[in-house]
Amino acid sequence: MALGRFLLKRGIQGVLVVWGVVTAVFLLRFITPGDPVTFVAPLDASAELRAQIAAELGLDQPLYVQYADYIVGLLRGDMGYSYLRGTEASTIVLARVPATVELAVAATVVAVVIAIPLGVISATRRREPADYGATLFSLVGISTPNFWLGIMLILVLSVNFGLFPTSRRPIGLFETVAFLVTVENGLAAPMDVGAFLDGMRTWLWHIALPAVTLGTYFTALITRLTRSGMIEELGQPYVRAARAKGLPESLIQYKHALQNTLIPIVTVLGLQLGTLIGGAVITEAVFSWPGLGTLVINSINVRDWPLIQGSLIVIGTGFVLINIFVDALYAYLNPRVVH
Amino acid sequence: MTDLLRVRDLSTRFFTEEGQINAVENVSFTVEAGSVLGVVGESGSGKSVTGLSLIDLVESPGKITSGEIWYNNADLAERVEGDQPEAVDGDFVDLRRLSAAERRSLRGSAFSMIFQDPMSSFNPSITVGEQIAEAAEVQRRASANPRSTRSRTQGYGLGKMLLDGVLPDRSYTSEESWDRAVELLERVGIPDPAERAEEYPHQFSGGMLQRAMIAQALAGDPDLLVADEPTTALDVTIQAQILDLLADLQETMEMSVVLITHNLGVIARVADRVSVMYAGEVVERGTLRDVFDDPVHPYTKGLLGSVPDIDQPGERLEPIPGNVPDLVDANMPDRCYFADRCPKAMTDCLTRPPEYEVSDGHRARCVLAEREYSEADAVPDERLAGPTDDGAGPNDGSRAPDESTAPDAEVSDD
Amino acid sequence: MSREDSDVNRRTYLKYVGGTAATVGLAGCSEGGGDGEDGSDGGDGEDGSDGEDGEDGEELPEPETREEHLQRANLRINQRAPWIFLNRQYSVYGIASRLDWDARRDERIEAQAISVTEGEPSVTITQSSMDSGLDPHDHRETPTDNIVVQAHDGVLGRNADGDIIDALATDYERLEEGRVRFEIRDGVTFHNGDELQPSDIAYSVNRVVDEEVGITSPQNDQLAGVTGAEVVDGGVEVTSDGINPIVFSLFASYCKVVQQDWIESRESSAINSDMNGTGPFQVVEYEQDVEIVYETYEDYWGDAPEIDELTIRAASESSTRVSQLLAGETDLIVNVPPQEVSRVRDEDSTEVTAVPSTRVVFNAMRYDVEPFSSVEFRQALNYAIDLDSIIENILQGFADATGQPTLEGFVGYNGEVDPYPQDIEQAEQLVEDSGHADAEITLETPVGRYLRDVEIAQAVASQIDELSNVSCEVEQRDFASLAGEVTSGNIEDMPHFYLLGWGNTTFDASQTIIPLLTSDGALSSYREDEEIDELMADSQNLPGEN
Amino acid sequence: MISPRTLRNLRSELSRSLLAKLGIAILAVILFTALFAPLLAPHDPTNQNLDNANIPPLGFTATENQTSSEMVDGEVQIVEEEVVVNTTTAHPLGTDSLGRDVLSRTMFGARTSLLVGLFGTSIAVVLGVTVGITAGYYGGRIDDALMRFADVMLAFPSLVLAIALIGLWGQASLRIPDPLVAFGIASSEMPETIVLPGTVIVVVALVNWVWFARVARGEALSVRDQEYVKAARSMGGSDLHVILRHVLPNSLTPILVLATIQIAAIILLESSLSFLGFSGAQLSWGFDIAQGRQYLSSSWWIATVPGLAIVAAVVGINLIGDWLRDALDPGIEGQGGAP
Repeated sequence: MALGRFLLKRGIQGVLVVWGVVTAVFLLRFITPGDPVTFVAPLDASAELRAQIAAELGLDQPLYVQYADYIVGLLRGDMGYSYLRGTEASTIVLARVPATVELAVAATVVAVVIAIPLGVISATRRREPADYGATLFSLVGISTPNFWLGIMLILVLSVNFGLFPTSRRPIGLFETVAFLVTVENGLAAPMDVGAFLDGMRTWLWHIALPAVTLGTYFTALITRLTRSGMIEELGQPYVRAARAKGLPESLIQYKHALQNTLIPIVTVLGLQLGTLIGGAVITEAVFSWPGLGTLVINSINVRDWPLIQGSLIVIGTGFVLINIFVDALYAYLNPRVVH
Repeated sequence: MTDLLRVRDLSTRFFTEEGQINAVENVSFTVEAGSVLGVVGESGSGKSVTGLSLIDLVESPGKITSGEIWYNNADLAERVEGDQPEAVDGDFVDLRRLSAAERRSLRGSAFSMIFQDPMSSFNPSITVGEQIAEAAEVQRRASANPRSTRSRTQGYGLGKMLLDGVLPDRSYTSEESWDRAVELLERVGIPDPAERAEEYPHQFSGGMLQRAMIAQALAGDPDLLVADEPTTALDVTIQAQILDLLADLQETMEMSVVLITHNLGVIARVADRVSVMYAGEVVERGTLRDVFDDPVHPYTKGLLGSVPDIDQPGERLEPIPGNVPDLVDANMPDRCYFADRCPKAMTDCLTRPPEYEVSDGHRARCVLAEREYSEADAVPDERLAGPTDDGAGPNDGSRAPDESTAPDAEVSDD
Repeated sequence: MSREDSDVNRRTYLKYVGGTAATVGLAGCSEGGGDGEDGSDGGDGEDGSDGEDGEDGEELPEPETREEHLQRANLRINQRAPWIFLNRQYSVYGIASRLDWDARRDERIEAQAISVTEGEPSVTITQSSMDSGLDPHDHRETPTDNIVVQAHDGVLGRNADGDIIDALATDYERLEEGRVRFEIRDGVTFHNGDELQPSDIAYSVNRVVDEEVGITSPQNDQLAGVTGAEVVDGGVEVTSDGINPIVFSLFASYCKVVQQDWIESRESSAINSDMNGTGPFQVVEYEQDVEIVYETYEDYWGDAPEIDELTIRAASESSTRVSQLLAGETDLIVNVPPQEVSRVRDEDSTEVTAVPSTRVVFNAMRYDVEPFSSVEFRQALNYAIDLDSIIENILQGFADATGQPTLEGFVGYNGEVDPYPQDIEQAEQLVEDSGHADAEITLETPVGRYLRDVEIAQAVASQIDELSNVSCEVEQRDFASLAGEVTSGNIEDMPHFYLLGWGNTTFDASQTIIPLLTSDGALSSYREDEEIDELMADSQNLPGEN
Repeated sequence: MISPRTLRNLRSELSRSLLAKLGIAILAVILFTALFAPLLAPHDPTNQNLDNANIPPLGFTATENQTSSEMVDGEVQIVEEEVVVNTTTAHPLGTDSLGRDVLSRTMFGARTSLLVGLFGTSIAVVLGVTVGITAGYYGGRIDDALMRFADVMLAFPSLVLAIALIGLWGQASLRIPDPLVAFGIASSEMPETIVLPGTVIVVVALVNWVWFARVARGEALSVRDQEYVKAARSMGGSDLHVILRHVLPNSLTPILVLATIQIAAIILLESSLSFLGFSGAQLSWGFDIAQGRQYLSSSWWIATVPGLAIVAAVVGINLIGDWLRDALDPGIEGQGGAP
């Protein structure tokens, strides 16, 4: 079965990638200044106290021993304990995953819903106002700093006009859906639709501004890629043949030209989605969105290595999964690869 | 034989950076119902653009600047008479006066077109069956409610496409048009059409795909099929099969065909009437016998002269010296465009020749139709070295024979 | 706001500090007479500060009490200028007008002291970060402290002005050198309903100071000098090595009491995600890194808090915190940056309260490296700085200039010592005297660690650069690596000239001077100054007033 | 490479496209300002004047309410005077929190940011294209290995890299003496050296090369199966020759498009690294935006002016990118019914 073999091969490669990421982090620890104990012990701690804390955290052993222990631990699913918090790194990191995924997907949806029609319009109406407008919008979108947009949105839309909450994520999508599908002692609890709708509204209202902030760069990039892709596709001979068949222009644009344009865009989309998992630091900070990005930055600032390693494992796995999904989607969209 | 199509003084021009290119220049011809009109000429003679102009597929920077295309369609005439009386003459309707939307509605139903390279004429990521079914679907929806062009172009937006992406890709096409597609594939002689319909273009051979393209063109049961070099990209044996298929389809479906090619052999085999095009103009037209057996225009003779005759295998071929002009309006001389390459160029040729009638239906745009050639009136070469010679074209004016691009009358795939 | 008129109320302010005799002790400030003082000391506005000349320890009378030792140490430090003394920053809070609450000096927020004049009795507090785990003995950050304190009590406590008050101990006395005794309040219950036992208190103290008990707590330096605790006929006796004069003020600020078997029956993750203390609020809901929700604990031993429900959240971006307050999504926010103050005050439903914090910001200079080894050069740098313009323009007035490591209102603060005035000629003169003319120095600063840290560093560097014979540049450093070098323990690894901030919530000079300015201080950049070492050692062996 | 036909295309495309002219104009202004900043800037960008801090740009009034606090018997009273901060023509675009002229800083900032953008992108392009083409051209195991390595790099947050590298070789800022000031053409109070954050440039390149690798690989894959490449190889053309002659030129257009987009991302990345204290440069758009971030709600212009500068630069670069692409790739345009 081609798909089975494909997934197996990519799965193994995925494990290698994640292993590569963890090993890279350990290598970097050789040269990274700053000692985690500085943040666990008080600044004026005595040398013995520092030594004790270092021993307790296992930092007194040489790095390769720590590496070996870490990998063995990993195999047992144990990501070690956060230096600063004393709790399992895995619980801290995994608690952040839903928020990150929600924001990344929301930003992508915002981008796709806005960018693709915009790209198509500016491609089909070249050198008309729509084209100039879309081009300038996408260029400004690409070069707007995230935090600037975020803070301005909060100041204007939330504080001045009170249209949106300023920040925070009171409820996750998962909990909202759970209202519908909770199973209590074996049998499905009665669906609490009211709570679900209420939860959904709160979630949507809170994710709106962060998704737009994070999605803007994304939107601009996809608009430009869609535009240049569409221009190229509309120039292909099969489009003229389709017109010869009398097909309506919108069908030609969306079903024929756009689908072929999207094939290369899907890979870029996948990669961008990947970077959003660990990369949405600034948006998460501005909107107090408990995602992986801020966790990584805060852990790096205090050299909390188990948390850094845990986050990178999750980010790496996310990357691998998205890449596999993107390649599979690429094959589905592009028959020449599979058939 | 009633006429299906009467083209009067059709001109199509391209407004590019290099200047205005007169691709088609006051072309007139008629297509009889149920007959095959061969349009022949070297590449760059404007024959493809003529084809495209017929079904209104000339894209920017090209535009049809003048001329009328009278299409014999009784109920269309009746329908159009209401709001555009001047566009109707008896059963004939001048397509140029119709709105773009109405012209588009004729594409696929009244006229359809097939192209030279089948592989690039199909969307690589959609199955062949689906693409043919699409053509059928457009017609089905059109016939379902002829009134509104809107229904035919009923919106297919992003939402629909996303839905399409999720559902199997038959959502635009109905079950019925899918069956029609399979039936068409069978009609054009493609073995086990149901399975082949599920396959993608790159899984078809060149010949098979050309058949599929023909099937697609027949989806709307058109009155006229424009075929632009349909066989050029195929090897000889397949070419013959395709020509037979075209001939057979043409009879069974009472369909007229405009066959555009540079290959005289193909014309000889299939065409009932012939139009010879040179530099955007129809220099000679008439029945196959008129043009092939009794050619008047030196260019037609030159073309025929460069075709090996099976009966006289040893005969030396006579190539036509010089090159086709580059049709840039500023460079076009105000005389017979062929004069500088014409062995029988005379002073009379220095003015634009009208179209003389040689015999009933046989016309030629050359003075020789009226008078005999006489040495006395011959025109020395340098006088003819008009603007065409120093044009930006690759030729440097010298007419060394070996340089001439003899029309490859050979039936060979290039 | 010139310095002169505020001088008066500084005296009156002194009486607020717990029990210290408002000694104006030191006999008058001597004029000049330091060795090597040849240039005219015509600083502008002679306002009696005696800090501008060199060694002059001899004339002053020997200090007797602990307080006098500390004050003398501060005077010497001012004169020898191991730092560029910058400023003490204020804690600036934004609160909803419906709230009635007084900010505390030790940056602690005790919800018990919050009352609501209108609206529901439920309050939300937004800090700049959440806790690093709920184990009361396993952290060192203010945000975590503010979360833990709501649900726990100490043996002693402090009121808003910093005075020591009883808490779980009803009475405390000093038995003999190195041993003190606490009588324990009875009828106190933990949130899980169990009675408070004296053994719990002894266990809590030992858990902090003794790494065999429970964890290696990073707070053991907070109970500096304490060696252990034991239950003795119904009370708890705490032993220290040496007289440990400030032991009571340590127990007033630190060491929360936990229940021994609740802790011992759980492993670290469980301890870090729930709380079982004796405090006025008990935990109802805790979502790590997001928020914690409390309800009032009915059978609280003290007077019940006025609000029923308390929620603590976090937003790292200061403008987001302010926006949340203005949008009514929260009632109290910490660390309102100066430039956002007017935005909060303009809104009628919100207001700003500020209080001098226990944090001082300074530029440390390594004593053992050129050109900072020369006293004159260090003094020159102090004269180069215009402290008031930094406070006015960068901190919008929310800070006080400092001339010594100990803050006003602390035990050991020397009222006689004033901050260095800006005096360019004197500075340039001193640079010449130091023999390090045309020195090129680099000020290393963390970014975003302290309020306006980079801007203060740039201002300082630019003002030093104004001197004709010194050039100074700023280099940004990531805090982790800078702190790593500063706390490395040996002087060679420490940076030469760097910006640092230091908080000391014990209201006692020793907890700043010992770690930063004595020979064996953990992160001291100024060693081998016997006089200061001696003064500090003596002060540790004299009984404090309280 | 630049055939007469391309030049003609470039000219014709330029004459026709309004946006292309706009792009060239913008970039010309920015480059001119960057080159002659010491002559053009009204003030020394590093010159602080704390007394006139936070002056708004001309045309904007800011009633700065100078808050100051008074210690009244132990209580801190906040005294707020309405101080109308009048704009001055000396500082047309206002001053920042340390009283430095925003216009001068933005002019000088152009140098650093453009150089960071330029160097960063070119290193990323060189690295990315080499890896991408090798992977795409040779395929198989090499392709997998390189692409998985790319995944590891993508998964790595730029910050971890930044800290490690800075730990390794410090800020490594390159100090280039400014010729204008050195030769006395510009006034001597202007900063003598241009400071380039060496480490940041490397970090930025290391984070961004993967995008170029992906695009180059895609192009190499599609070109590899073309007949003319097979023909070239069959004629014994060395792989390198084939790559340089056929694969590289072909992938130039998409790389160009991506480069113009990535420059924006790179300049913004420098800004976030500055915010977290990792950029050696203290005179760049990124640094000023980072500094101005905290003042967005009061002195919004500190961050907005350099932000607009970035937008202008990116718009200019991208419009020129479009112009080049449309001109170099006429295939897109001339597909219509050519004769």
